[in-house]
Amino acid sequence: MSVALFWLFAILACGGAISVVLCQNVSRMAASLILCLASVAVLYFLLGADFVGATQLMVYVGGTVVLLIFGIMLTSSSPSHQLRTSPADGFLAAGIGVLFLAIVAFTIGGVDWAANSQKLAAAEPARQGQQQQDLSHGMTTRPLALALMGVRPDKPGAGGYLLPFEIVSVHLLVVLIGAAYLARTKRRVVENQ
Amino acid sequence: MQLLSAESWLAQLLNSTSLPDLFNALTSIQLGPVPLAIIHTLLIGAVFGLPAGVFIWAERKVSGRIQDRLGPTRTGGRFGWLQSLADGLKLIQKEDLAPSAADKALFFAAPTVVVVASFLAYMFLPFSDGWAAVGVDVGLFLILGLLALEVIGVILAGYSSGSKWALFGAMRESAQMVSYEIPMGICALIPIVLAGTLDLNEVVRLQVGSFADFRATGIPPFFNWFFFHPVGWLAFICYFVCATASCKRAPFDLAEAESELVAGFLTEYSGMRWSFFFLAEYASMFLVSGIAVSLFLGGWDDGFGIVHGLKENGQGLLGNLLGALIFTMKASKLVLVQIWVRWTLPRIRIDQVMETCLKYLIPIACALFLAATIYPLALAQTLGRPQLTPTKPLGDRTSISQNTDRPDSTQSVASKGVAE
Amino acid sequence: MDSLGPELATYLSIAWLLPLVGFVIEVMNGFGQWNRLSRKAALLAIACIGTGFLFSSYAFCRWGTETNWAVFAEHESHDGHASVLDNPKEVGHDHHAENKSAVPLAYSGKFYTLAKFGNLELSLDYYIDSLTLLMFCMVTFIATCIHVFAVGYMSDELTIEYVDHHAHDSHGHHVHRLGRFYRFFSFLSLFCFAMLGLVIAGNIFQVFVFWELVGICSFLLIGFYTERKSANVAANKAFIVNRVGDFGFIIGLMILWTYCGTFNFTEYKSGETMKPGLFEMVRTAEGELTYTDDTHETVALHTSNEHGHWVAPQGESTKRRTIPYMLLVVAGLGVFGGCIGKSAQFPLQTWLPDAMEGPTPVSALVHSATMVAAGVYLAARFFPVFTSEVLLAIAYTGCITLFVAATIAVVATDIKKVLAYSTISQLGYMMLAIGLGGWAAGLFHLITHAFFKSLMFLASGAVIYGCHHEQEMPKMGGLFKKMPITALTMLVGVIAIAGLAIPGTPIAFSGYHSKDAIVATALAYTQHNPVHFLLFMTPLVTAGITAFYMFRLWFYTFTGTPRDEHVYEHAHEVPKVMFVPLLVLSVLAAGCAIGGEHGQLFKMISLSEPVGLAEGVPASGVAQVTLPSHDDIHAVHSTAGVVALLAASLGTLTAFLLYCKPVVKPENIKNQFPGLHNFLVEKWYFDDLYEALFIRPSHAVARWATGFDRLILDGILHGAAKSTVIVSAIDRKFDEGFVDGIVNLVGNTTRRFGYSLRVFQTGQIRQYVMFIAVSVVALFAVLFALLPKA
Amino acid sequence: MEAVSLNSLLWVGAVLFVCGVICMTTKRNAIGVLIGVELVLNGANLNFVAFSRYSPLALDGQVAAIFVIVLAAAEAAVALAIAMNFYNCHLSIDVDRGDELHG
Repeated sequence: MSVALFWLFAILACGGAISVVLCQNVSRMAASLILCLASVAVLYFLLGADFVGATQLMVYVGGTVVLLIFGIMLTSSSPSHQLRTSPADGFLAAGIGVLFLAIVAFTIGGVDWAANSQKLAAAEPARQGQQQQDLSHGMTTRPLALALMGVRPDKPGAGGYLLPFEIVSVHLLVVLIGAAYLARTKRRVVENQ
Repeated sequence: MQLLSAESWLAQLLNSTSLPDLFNALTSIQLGPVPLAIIHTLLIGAVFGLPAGVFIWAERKVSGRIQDRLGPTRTGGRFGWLQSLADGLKLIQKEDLAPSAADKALFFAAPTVVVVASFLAYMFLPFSDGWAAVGVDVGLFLILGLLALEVIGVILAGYSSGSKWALFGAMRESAQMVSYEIPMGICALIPIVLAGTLDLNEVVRLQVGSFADFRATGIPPFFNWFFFHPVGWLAFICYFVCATASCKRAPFDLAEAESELVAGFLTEYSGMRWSFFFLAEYASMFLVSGIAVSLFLGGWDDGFGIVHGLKENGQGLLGNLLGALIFTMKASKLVLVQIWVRWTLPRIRIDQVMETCLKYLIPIACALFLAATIYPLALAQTLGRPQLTPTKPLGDRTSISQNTDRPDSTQSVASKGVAE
Repeated sequence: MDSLGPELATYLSIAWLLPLVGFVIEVMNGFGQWNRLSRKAALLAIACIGTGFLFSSYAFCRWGTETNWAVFAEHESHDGHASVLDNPKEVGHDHHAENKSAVPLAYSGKFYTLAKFGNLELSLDYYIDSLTLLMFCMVTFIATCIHVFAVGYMSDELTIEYVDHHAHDSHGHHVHRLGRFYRFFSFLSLFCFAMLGLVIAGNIFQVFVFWELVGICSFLLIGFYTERKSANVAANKAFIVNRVGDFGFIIGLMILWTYCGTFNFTEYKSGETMKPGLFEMVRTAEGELTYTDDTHETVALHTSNEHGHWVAPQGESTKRRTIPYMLLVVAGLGVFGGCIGKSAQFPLQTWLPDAMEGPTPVSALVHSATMVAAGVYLAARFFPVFTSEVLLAIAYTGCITLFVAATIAVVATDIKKVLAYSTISQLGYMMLAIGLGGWAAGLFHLITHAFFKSLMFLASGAVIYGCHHEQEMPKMGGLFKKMPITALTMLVGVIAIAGLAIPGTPIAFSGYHSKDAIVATALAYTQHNPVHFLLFMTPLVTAGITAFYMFRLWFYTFTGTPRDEHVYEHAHEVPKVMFVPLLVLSVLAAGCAIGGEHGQLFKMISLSEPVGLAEGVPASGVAQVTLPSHDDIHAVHSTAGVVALLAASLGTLTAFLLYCKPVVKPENIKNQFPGLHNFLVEKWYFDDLYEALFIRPSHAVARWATGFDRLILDGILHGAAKSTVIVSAIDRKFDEGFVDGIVNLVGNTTRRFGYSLRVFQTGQIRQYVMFIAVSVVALFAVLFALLPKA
Repeated sequence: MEAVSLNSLLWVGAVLFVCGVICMTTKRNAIGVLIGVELVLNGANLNFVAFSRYSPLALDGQVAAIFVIVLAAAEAAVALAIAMNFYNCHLSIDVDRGDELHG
């Protein structure tokens, strides 16, 4: 069943992404993005990364996309206003995208991931089976929290993420102030045309 | 997320009844995941649809009583208790209209988004011990995230209507909802901090007091509820205010004031789609009340250890049913409070709405969060124990209520982490 | 008593430096703060020089009261005449003289050390004896009078716009310029400072420095009217002619420096030891030369100190310091060459008449107290170093000068030119006296001459001023009525210079006494050296000529009928500020020499007389002349006086007959001897001679040098310049073509590259993303293509 | 979930990533470009989580994903502020008109 679910949401995610590309209307793009992101969140759940999925829902879908939609509403002259891209650009982009995809596909197909994983696993100390099971069952909240606090019960000897965590907090504060400053009300420039 | 947990939930449900034969028969069928999911959905759908009908009727009756009138009296008998059903039938029969300027796809999708988000949140609500459709580690977090999805539905509704009224209403509404999510989330985090887990079922279990303790110390078991925590009751009040606003309920419903502002983002909606929004709204009311109950008011705990005692004494099914009843009662009470508040207080202006949130509730919530964090530490420094009462501290009590699919290792990791 | 020297030096140095202070202040302020209409500059200058006179007088009095006159009185009574101060131990400029009780007659010391060269040193010294003091008083006094007179004379410079009627610009208009009142007085102050510094100098080098400074000042003042070409030429002439004399001066200095190693006149203290000055080195305490051998070719220098006497060091000949006799002669002649230039002696006398181009107060100062007196003063001061040959040369030079100048003066018509030639003539008398051994007589004449000559110059200045800058005597006449004070004071001067006196009585003006002393010296000299009889005859005849031309001047100017009505009409007496100095000076001109050789002035001078002159000097050296002793001179004194008076009277009478009561018309005589007259008018053709002898050859040489410069040196330079230009042009081609080409190539390439890259800077964010994507694709493609498969 | 291969997830991530890139290159709307960026980030994030599941990377991948999400939110906020400014200056959200600094 999980396989079916995976394919369902994988197709939804890809479809959302492709829809984003194909849509000419920004608000539809946003809606497609929501679909895509939500599907990705489900994929996270399926992968056992409950916390990341919840974060994806909370921060991305509930925060960032809302922000984007706000931006759309504040900047679009009319709901139907569309900025058409020239077909040449579109074809070029499509060509590049296909090439890109081909390269990535080539890479994905060219690497023996399982062997690599085994090599890496062999290089690392054996983990407790219970914890591995926890992680695969989505019980990631506590380990993640501990990792962010600098404790790694799942990987003895590995470093935590306390410093990045703090840096990101400060970064967020800076962004808060900076965004408020940038977006503050200013006198509008009279349009030249 | 574990899809298998649904099966285990069912297994547990069946295992904990006192009718072993029935269980054996049922478990031997070995339902596939798809039928199980369908069963779950239908069950939750019933749970999801019921409150809307009941509370819409209750609202009418309450408003009638508050306004010194009778409210619905005829439909379905004496109390007009089938009024909601009749309304629903009427709305379903209505033509599915969309304005010509509307973005049709989005216009039709918006109510669905709202309803789906609200419905999904029910999945993680523990009606009784273990009685959650999906028991996950990150329960509360996920619920809040899903509630946040509602905002998107609102915005899409307003935007896709192709109407200025709808757009303005949606903007106001979404701004309000997004803003109030912040203090609400912070307040909801306070019991989480006290409990040390995001799993709502776990949080409720931590609030269960034992009768033995009551006899030993004389402290009533319901004193374990986080509401009785020195910070908890303040956080509860703050949370409840924010939850009310987040559900677009009066007195924070200026954005969709139907009598004055043509119903805000709902302007262009009618019929079944319009009713979806209200379905979602009343479901949300019950949902946030349920969260409040779980976080602060002991959830399915009766307050005297009865449910817990029944379960421990082998009366699992009975205990769970009793717990679900108690939980529903508590949540309904809170919904009634919301209804009561709605018909009592006047609306406040949109700027006042925003001001209340940004200038008062957020700082208060932050201060409470800090207090809740520092309080046990300060107590530990002064009294030598992290709580006022001489009962067992939280960390010890969690080990009492073991769950079969919650291995000890999790707890040991937690205590290990705390020790470090 | 030992402190008297420094005390006097202090007073005199104050008198010396005050004009310098005035000069500095005037120069500093003259260009900025002082109004050109203000007399402040004059007042300051007068205050400086007047205070200087007061200090000089006080120093003189101090010296007078501190001097033990009794010693001299003894000598006087013992020897029977006042002028004899022949005790060598007292006048030997020697602090270590045997008779310690005697007052030293000369004080020397050091102001300041300028430089040291090993054992040798240059310093600012002072040398003070009676002559110095007298000169100080005389110079400051006369300068004060001239300053006061100049306030009136130069008053027309007190204006913003001065119109110079004698100067024309290129359009033929009169030159208009700013008034230069303050500048005149600042120069006067500097002039006085230089002269006083020369007088007080204690070493010959210092003398030379101030000597040159005097020359500079005379240059500035003679050329005061710089707009006039004649003034410029005269200033240049004075300066250049002086250079000729100074050349000899420098040669003399070099010889003395080389052999003696010092410039000091007398002994001086160097560190802790005393060292001999020039005078001690050359002559013994008795005033004699010491020869190292019988041939008298080498003179020993006294550098060793024994018992307070400087003697020639004994012992090894290598250690003995000597100077060849001939070099000593050359050194003396060289220094005297300087004196010739400065005092306008033959053959360098030509600059002095031309120097009349300066304002008359300048002429008065130059002719009486300062510049020309400097030459005589130096000759007198340096007397001990002069050998007999030098003295003979001096005598003959003076003799020729006095005669030549007097004859020219006879025919001169410009009132100032007459006075100028008379000055040259009188200077010739002084030089003659010094050359004849009449040291005191010469300086006596210097002092008296200073007074009456300054008087006459100021008087002539008054005449010129009264006649509105008319200097030609033929245009004057009968001015007595218009300016009686001027005429009378002038008459005093004329009588004084003519040497008239009432025979048999002591009533005589100063000029009589001094000239009498010179003629007497000359007579005595001729008696000892009959070969040189001309040295007596010439001054005697010239005395008559002097009386003639001076009275000619006076009669021509002040008596008779006015020859130019215009001049006469506008003539007027000078203002008070001008005639008061005249009166003061006339009193002194008349009476400064009262008593003649027995008077105080002569006695004072005699106190400074070099050792050994009093007894006369026996014949020595190549010249083999004998200098007469004081006794010899005294013996012929009355004879000489009578003869001289006779000659003067004759001259006066001739003048009277020719110009006052014209028995014979001067024009007739002039026409009788046109050749002679022309010869005299052309000043013996000296200027033409010099023109032919020096100036034209100089010009020719200069032209050759110019030609050489133009053709050869300039050719080389131009060739170098042209070749440089050619090389530069080639280099430029190389630079522009090759170096610039490379630079431009680099620059253009960079720019073209930049332009081509510009295309990618589209500002289109989407294209940037596209670039990145394409780049990544390309990169991966390359990686996949190149990387070996694992 | 083990039935699903790692490659499938990587494929999904690749599609998202490429779609994001195409979105960035073709959308003239600044918000559209931002959406493209979000897509790219999600594609990458999906890979992180996938590797955390299928390789010994474990929690590290999830932590990275969380950081990416948080920073993406921050980036979106700032980018949106810039877009608003851009709109204020040009009265348009067309990024092609923001080429004042073109070469």
